Amino acid sequence: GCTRKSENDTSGATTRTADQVKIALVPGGAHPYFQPWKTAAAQARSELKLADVTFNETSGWDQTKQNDVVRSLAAQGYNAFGIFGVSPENINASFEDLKRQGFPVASLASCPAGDVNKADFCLSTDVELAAYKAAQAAVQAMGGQGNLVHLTGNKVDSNTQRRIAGVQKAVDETGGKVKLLQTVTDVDKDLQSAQKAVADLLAAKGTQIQGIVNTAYNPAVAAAEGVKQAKLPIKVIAIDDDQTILAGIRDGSVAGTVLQNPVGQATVGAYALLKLSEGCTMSQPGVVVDSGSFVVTTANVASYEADRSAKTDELRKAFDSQYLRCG
Amino acid sequence: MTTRTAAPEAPPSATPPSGRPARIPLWANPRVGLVVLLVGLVVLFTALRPAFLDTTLTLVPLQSDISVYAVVGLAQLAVLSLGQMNMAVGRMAAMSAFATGLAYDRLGVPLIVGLIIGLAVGALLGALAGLIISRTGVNSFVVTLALDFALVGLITILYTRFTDGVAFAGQPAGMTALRNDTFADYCMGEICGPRIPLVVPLALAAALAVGLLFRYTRVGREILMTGANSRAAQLSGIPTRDRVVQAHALSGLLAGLAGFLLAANNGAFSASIGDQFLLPSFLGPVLGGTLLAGGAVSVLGTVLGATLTQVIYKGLNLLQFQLDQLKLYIGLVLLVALSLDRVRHVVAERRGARA
Amino acid sequence: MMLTAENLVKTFPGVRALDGATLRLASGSVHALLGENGAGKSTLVKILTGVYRPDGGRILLDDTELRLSGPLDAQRAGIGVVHQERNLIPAFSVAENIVLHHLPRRAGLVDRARMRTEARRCLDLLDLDLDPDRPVADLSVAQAQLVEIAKALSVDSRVLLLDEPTASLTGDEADRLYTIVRKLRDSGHAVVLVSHKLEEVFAVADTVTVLRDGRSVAEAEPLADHTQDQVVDLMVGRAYASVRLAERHVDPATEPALRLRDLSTARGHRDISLQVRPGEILGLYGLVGAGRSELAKALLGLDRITGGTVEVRGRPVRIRDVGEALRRYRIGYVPENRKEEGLFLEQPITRNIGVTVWRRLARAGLVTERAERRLVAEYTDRLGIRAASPRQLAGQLSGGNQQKVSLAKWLAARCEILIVDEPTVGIDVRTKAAFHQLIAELAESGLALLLISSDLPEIVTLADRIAVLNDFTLRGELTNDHDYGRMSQAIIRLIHAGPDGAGEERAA
Amino acid sequence: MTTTTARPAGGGVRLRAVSRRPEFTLAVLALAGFVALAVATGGNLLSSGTLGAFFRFLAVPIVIGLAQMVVLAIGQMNLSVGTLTGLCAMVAAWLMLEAGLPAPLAILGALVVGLAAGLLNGLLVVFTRINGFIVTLATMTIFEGLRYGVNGPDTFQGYSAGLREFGSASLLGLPVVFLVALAVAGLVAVFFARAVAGRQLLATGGSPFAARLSGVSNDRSVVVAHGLSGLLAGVAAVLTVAASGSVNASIGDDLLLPSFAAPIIGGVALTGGVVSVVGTCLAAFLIRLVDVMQAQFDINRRWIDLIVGAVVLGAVLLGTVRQRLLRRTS
Ligand SMILES: Nc1ncnc2c1ncn2[C@@H]1O[C@H](COP(=O)(O)OP(=O)(O)OP(=O)(O)O)[C@@H](O)[C@H]1O
Ligand SMILES: Nc1ncnc2c1ncn2[C@@H]1O[C@H](COP(=O)(O)OP(=O)(O)OP(=O)(O)O)[C@@H](O)[C@H]1O
Ligand SMILES: [Mg+2]
Ligand SMILES: [Mg+2]
Repeated sequence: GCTRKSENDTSGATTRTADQVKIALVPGGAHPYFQPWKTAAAQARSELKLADVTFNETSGWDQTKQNDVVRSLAAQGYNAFGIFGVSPENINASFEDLKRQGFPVASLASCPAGDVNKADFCLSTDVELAAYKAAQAAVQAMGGQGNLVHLTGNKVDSNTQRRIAGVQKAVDETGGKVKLLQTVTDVDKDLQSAQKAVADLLAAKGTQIQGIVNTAYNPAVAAAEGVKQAKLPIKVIAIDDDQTILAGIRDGSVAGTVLQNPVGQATVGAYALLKLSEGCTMSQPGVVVDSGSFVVTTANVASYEADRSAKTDELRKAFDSQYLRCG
Repeated sequence: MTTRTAAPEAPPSATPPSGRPARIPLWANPRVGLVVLLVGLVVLFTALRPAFLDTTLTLVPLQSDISVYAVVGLAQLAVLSLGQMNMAVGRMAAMSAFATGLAYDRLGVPLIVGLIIGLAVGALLGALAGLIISRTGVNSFVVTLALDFALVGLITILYTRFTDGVAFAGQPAGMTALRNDTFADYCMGEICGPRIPLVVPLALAAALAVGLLFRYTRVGREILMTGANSRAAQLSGIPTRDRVVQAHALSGLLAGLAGFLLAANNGAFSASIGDQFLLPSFLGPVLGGTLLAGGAVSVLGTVLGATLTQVIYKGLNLLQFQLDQLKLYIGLVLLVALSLDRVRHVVAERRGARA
Repeated sequence: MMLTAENLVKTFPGVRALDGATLRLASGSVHALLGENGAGKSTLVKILTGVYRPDGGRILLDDTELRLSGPLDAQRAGIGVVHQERNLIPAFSVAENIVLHHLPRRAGLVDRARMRTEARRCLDLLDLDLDPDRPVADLSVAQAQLVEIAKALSVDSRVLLLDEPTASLTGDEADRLYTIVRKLRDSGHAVVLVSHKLEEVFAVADTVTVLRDGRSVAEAEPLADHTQDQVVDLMVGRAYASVRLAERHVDPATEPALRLRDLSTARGHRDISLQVRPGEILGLYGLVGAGRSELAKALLGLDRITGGTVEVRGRPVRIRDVGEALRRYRIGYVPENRKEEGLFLEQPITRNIGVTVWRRLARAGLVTERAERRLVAEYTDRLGIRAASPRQLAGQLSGGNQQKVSLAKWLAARCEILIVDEPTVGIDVRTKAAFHQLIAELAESGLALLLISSDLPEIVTLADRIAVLNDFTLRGELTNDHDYGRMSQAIIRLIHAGPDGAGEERAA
Repeated sequence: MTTTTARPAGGGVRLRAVSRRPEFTLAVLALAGFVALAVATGGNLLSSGTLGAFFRFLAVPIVIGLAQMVVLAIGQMNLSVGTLTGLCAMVAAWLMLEAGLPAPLAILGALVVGLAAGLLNGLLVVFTRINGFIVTLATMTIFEGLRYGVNGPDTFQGYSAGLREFGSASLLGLPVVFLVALAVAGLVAVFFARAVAGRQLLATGGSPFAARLSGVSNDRSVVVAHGLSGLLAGVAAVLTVAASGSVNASIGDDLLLPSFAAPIIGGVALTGGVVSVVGTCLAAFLIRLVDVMQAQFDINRRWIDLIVGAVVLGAVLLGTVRQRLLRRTS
């Protein structure tokens, strides 16, 4: 009869030395958020004396394409992967593929949906916490009362759901003083839709709104610009530290922003991937690690980078002492 | 009675009035041109990146991808036969995948039953488009574009309602095998199969069935005749409206199959299935020599066209181009491939004229 | 002025359309260009008007060589043309269509006033009372044809080429056109007339060139030197002999195969009663636009029937579509417009004929090419369809052979009742005769035939009885005694008599 | 209902002729929709802020609809309008920020890029004889690559203050960008109604064979149509840059479907030969109404997609049914 070959071909983790390790950092597509990965990658390569670290953003926000990109990289000899999964729902399958071939895999900047992470570890912003902090910052900027609007991305994305929950939590904590007037989803696809949505929103309810909290990039840019143009006294909390947003904070049109830690994700991720290649194992496979989030306002716009480097160092230590088991 | 008429016509001469060559020369066959181009590209990519011939990491996934996009191309081909378009192929695939996922999630049906349910949903959606087109006479482009819009909304609404996010968490038994295994994993005693992914036969079967349909069955031939000249078809006793509905239903069904194959390849029934189907759905058939005018299709050409696009994509990926260059080169290579066919055509016509 | 085309050669993929054709035109004469279908007449016309570039030969205008790189060059050289194909933009107005090739402009914009004046002038030449602002899409076929002619006249031309200009005109309209042609000749124009209607040709033309297989077999000979028969001999390349169509006898008591009782349709037909028996040909005559094709289409379920009944072999029926007409009632329809309605031009002959019989050919649901080719061979033999191979595309066939293919699919489907609509429009004399014989044979073999035709000689030749339709009403029915003079007069009288007068003309 | 075909002179007849045009249905729908929304929002729609936002974001949809329409006029399609708009916008911003050119030159640059890209599309169609749909599918990918190549994923911001002022300025309560779009629409209308080149384009679309026999160069029409389409995409890009204040490589991604929706709802036939500038503008207006409704009533965007799909289909069906009824009664 016909039999299935037994599942014995899971290559046991081959150990490699640093000069054999080629790390690929694969974001979900082109996005400003990932740009720091490029320099972080180059830096990790020289600091850790790795064979190569590459950055490939050609996935185009399509899981099929990303799988293809990852496989092509593997065929090219890359043997450790840090991946931002395009679709958190089926990225675990891709992680398993890579694991089966004996490659260490990190889920960077986003964790798979559900409670299971099939990558070795996930190093990502705790998006719910970040959104919570952002909303808190907004509440504070609004003087603790008024109407808040939340602008965010793809509604049917588990991360968006987490962000909505985070904002809701912060609003609930005000005990009704701040009302979440509206949550506008699906405005992150392209800048112009975001601009249009913000203009329409401000036109419809501008005078009732005291604060806008953004948890996606395009709406953040659009809201900062839109509020400035409409000359409304609305406090905008943006996301990330794109030049346009930092400029906004400096000129006061943006009340604050919530930073994530892309550099930390890339450098610490690369470090851990190297350790795994050298033979370390995860003490808790699939562990989810928060890479940190930081509220930046005019007060600390000059100094936030220090906090972030501190967090990165702390993360690396935590991996050494806590998450990795070497030896 | 007498009437002034000319002599009865001479018996039909065996020799044609014009010496038209009965067969097109082999080199002028568009499929042959495609194969040559394909081989050339494979040689080029292999020379630049030997990893192109890596079985596990390149060739096996390449076969899976070709399977998906060949079926996507066939889904478009089914309506190109009519001279119409299906702008909603991707969304029909997504709806079909949703149905399969839902059937498993709620009823726990086995894989094959889920597949059948999915295909039925795809076919129904296609039939709906066909019905609107044939009853109202509104252009297929408009109808399917509008349907696409409506379905984008509907799909996400449905996924939000029936799942936690954009995908069904569970997977029917067999999905993982379909995704990961090749026939090499199945052995009869010592003899194992070739390194061909399990999804390939599904796509091959679809291609064969579509080829058979258009070549040998009455319905398929009548669809083509409707595409060639709908008025003449109607006046020849073909129920043209039914044929339009059937061709669109077939398109929906094949879109559903493509969605299923993609879900198997990607590992989940999710809302994003089919997002990227539209462009490849046209490239496969058009590169394969199927015109947008209707009345003629090439199934083999479509499979070759899909293969060509996937090989291009894979090769460029291996060359590790950055996003801007990647897009640029894909567009350029496609333009060249399309123009080559045109050059071949012109040369063939010149030669034919001189013959 | 002399326009000369010498030794023109033109090859299409697989077809040598012109193979050393020569045409000499002198001003002040009407020149007939004759030939069988596919002889190359239209190709010659298109080369002279810059639509095609010749592969060989040259064109001289008064001894200087003329190089035409496009239709505009020909217009500048003073050559106006009415092509065989319709050539108007439906959405544009009459005026704009007429002057499209030289839109009067002012600062890059169309000067509408001048456009209208110019169009008016051309329409007046034809005594045509048409609103220049009407969209062409609203015109009848005949009106559109007249606009085409006005358009040709709008070119300030010394040469006018008319490729079958009267194919869709009534006798009156054709007469009016020929009056203008004569006027143009008298004012020094050279006019080329391509037509299959030899009576008309002989009535207006002075000289004749005959093309056969792309070669001129007679060059600019005075037409007066020839009889019609001689010209036909030249066209065909063989001695001409007349044939007799066998006499047919149909028992009047036979049950009609098809019978209409007081039929009214949504298109406007009122109370039409007709019947055809097996073995009989009923001619349905009328002027263009009389509603005959519409009647046939209503019968086939393509238009709504609002009153009366259709009976097939004695039983009242309701036909929904052509498929049902064919399969349940064995009725077939050969449409008048073969290129648009009868054929699949881009498909091989096999499929064009096989389309009606796949259901029968299918074994286990599959139709093999072999079975199809066998069946098609049977009918290509029987009808004498000349083709390079059964795989040849229908669009590559000559007009006559195309028409035969269009007919063959219904014979293959074993029809018992056949409606044939204008079967010989644009078909040369020889093929036409062959066609007539074929139709007569079909009747003899027991088919019931309804022959729709605007060609009086044709209908008098073939029909057993002739029904006359005008303005969507039946004006009467005559028994055909095959005497052309008497029948034609009777028919014309029926058409011009009001509906009231119809009763007394109705023959038993 | 009377169905006389006689034409007594007088305003009544002209009124009826107008009411029979397909645009009339749209005008009535647009007006009704606007009034209904104004009432439903308790007049908020008519406040100057809302009205300003409404018309400012109507400018680009109108121009982009026209960019598609000119190609539909010859029976082809231009799938690259959206990405081309994005490319032109990025080029304009790049010229100001990186090349340091003044705004007028940057605007000119964007228009030139649009025109050149459009001409390229047209020439490719003419020389390869490949269907325009397929050619623009390929060039769309190329423009996408170029658009990304200008500045990667990052956003351009803070370019010419004058241009941004122009983008947010109003004249008589209407945004200047909208007035520019209307002026462009007027020019396109005149082009098709009166210009010789425009008429020739429509002749090609209506019947390429007949047009050729009348001395119209179909190849030239194809190049002109695609070139004009590219130029209009350039105009849309300039309006985007002016009105939005910041642009990045995602600009244009939301334009492809609306570019078809506006002319198609507006009554432009896909087979070519028929255009309707008024219809296209009205259709863009209708779609914008749906947008604003979404913002005013906080409707889930997914429902909006569903609604827009249904509206497109409904409007087209209504148009067909109406035309059929009119034909029957006349
Ligand atoms: N565009 C074309 N492509 C291929 N073959 C063509 C083309 N035009 C004409 N032919 C072929 O050239 C030959 C001459 O055609 P042409 O139209 O000149 O004949 P004709 O004398 O005008 O016939 P008819 O009396 O039927 O109008 C025919 O065999 C025809 O099939
Ligand atoms: N598709 C159509 N739409 C609207 N009117 C039509 C259409 N086809 C024909 N007509 C009109 O219907 C009337 C009758 O048409 P038709 O020309 O078929 O009559 P006929 O007696 O068959 O004449 P013939 O066959 O000689 O042309 C004409 O006035 C014609 O203009
Ligand atoms: Mg001819
Ligand atoms: Mg008729």
